Amino acid sequence: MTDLKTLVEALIFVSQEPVTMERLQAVLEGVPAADIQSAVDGLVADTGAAGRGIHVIRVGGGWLFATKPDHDREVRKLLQIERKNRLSSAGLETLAAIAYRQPVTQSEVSAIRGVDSTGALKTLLEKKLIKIVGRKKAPGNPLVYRTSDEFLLYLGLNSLDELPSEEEIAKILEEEKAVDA
Amino acid sequence: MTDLKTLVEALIFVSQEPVTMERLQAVLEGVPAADIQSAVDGLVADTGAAGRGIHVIRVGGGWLFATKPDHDREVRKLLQIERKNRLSSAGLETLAAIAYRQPVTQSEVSAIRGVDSTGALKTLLEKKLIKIVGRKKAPGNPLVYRTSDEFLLYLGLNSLDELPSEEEIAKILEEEKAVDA
Amino acid sequence: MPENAAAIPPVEETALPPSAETPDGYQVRLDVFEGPLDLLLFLIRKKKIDIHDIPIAAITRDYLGYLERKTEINLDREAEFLFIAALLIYIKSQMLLPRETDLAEGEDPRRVLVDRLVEYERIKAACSLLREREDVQILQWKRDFIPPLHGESELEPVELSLFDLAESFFLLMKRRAAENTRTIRGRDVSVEVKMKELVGLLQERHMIDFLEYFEAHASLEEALIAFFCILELVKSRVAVAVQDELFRTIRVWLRKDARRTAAHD
Repeated sequence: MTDLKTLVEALIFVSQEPVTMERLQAVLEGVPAADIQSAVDGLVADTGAAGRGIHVIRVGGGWLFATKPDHDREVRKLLQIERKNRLSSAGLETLAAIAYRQPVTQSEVSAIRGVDSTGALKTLLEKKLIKIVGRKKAPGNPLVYRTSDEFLLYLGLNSLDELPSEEEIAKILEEEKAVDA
Repeated sequence: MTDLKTLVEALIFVSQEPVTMERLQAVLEGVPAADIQSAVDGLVADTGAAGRGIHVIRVGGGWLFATKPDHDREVRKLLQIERKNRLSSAGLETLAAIAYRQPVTQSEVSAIRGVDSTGALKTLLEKKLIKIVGRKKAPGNPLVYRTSDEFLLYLGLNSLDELPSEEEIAKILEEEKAVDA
Repeated sequence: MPENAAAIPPVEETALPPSAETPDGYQVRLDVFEGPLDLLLFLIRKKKIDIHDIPIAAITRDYLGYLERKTEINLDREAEFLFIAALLIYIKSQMLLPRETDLAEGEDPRRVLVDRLVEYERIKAACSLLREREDVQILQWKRDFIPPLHGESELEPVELSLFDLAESFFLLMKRRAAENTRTIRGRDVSVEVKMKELVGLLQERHMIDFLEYFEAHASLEEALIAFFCILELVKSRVAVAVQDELFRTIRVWLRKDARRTAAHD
């Protein structure tokens, strides 16, 4: 079992994208899924412990190594990144509109926001958080956008189903109104 | 001491180049070199143990994470699977030139890219992203290339007409309004 | 909107959120809001109004109050704020129309706006949740390179996407033929000239498709001036603008009584 765990560790470590169960099974031909799963679980528990600086996280429908949040400052210093590159609020708003309404066109996103969103779309495309997936059969055949796999990774989601739900959103709105009152 | 070790682990993990003692000292201002050294030594010992799938190795005057040799076969298999879905940037550029300028010959593609593209063409043919459609009536009768049906399938397009136009891409990329950025 | 400004009743100073207090005045203050819908939501919340029962007249007054308190016009941003202003005014006019019976739920002229606001409000709320997720994730660094293997390592992976492909080609072209880059230079168009042209067009065609008209312009600047003129005409009750369906185009025509007057201008 230990061997399988170290093997899975090496595989998750070497991959640039989240390693899915399917991929692990494809590589580890003949190993029962349950054994792979418990190896992964063991690894997640091991690396989550206090003595480790990097941990295996579940994201984008698979597993990936990442540094722990406490080391952010030093990591940025090493990589010479001045500050956390959060999305601008325009960028985040545009991304949310796309995430919830995809597939969408530029003008649909702009209509939802009430603001021309061409610039924000460009930024999101460059950050690879969204992608062009084709064209809409409508006058002018506008390009159609969707969120990308990087989007899931960026927000630590496993799938689009994990986007904040109607209930969570309703709760936030209630809270905001309570504060205003 | 544990904290310093996890910190060093995170730093070595995120770096693409070997992390030297000088880099570590620069990042960990004020921490005595001896303490850093013993944290690194501890990390090398920890990760070198049998239960771990990746280890910190000394290379190029610094430290780096690497997979262990025992897992080589599986690691390569995984990367092979990942690589199937990916294309080198030379391949991408060549494919783009063919997509937008087809039908084209090898020398036309090379002229557009300013680089000999014979190798890239071969790869694209192997991946079935392009196909040979005949010969050009020109000196030497060079082969003429086009993108394949698989190419469209791969990008989720119905026809070549659906490729973003040069104007559209120019507009997205050159959008100068910083309002939404 | 020069001469009509006086027609709008003065509004009480509505306090902006603290972050909005900047010495740069109106221009920057409007930037506090992501857009016109954001500003509207702010006004609605401030007045503790039920979003499903907006007193259009009062909100329109407050909203226009913000737009009036400007020191300079940045047409680029202004257009979006004015667009919603036009919508508010249109809704207000619809609500003032005498009717024989009360409107059914679905016929409420405010419906179009309410639907947009509700959707926008939801997106905004989702944003605050997504921001929390971003804040957690952004602290956890992932690698974007493949670590060294034993032996060869000639991997240089790039994921293929339509955008990558198109961008790649575009950059290639740009590199090859920088001198061919077209620059679109708009003519200098004044508001008056555009206004005349627009009125002439409305008289000739009776009705224009706004989006079509907007997109037919060579430069963004000229298009925005045209847009501004249409809002002006709507505001001064010379023209009527109607959007049949959300996100659809807007049809514009001259009011019957204005048609004759405009012709004599």
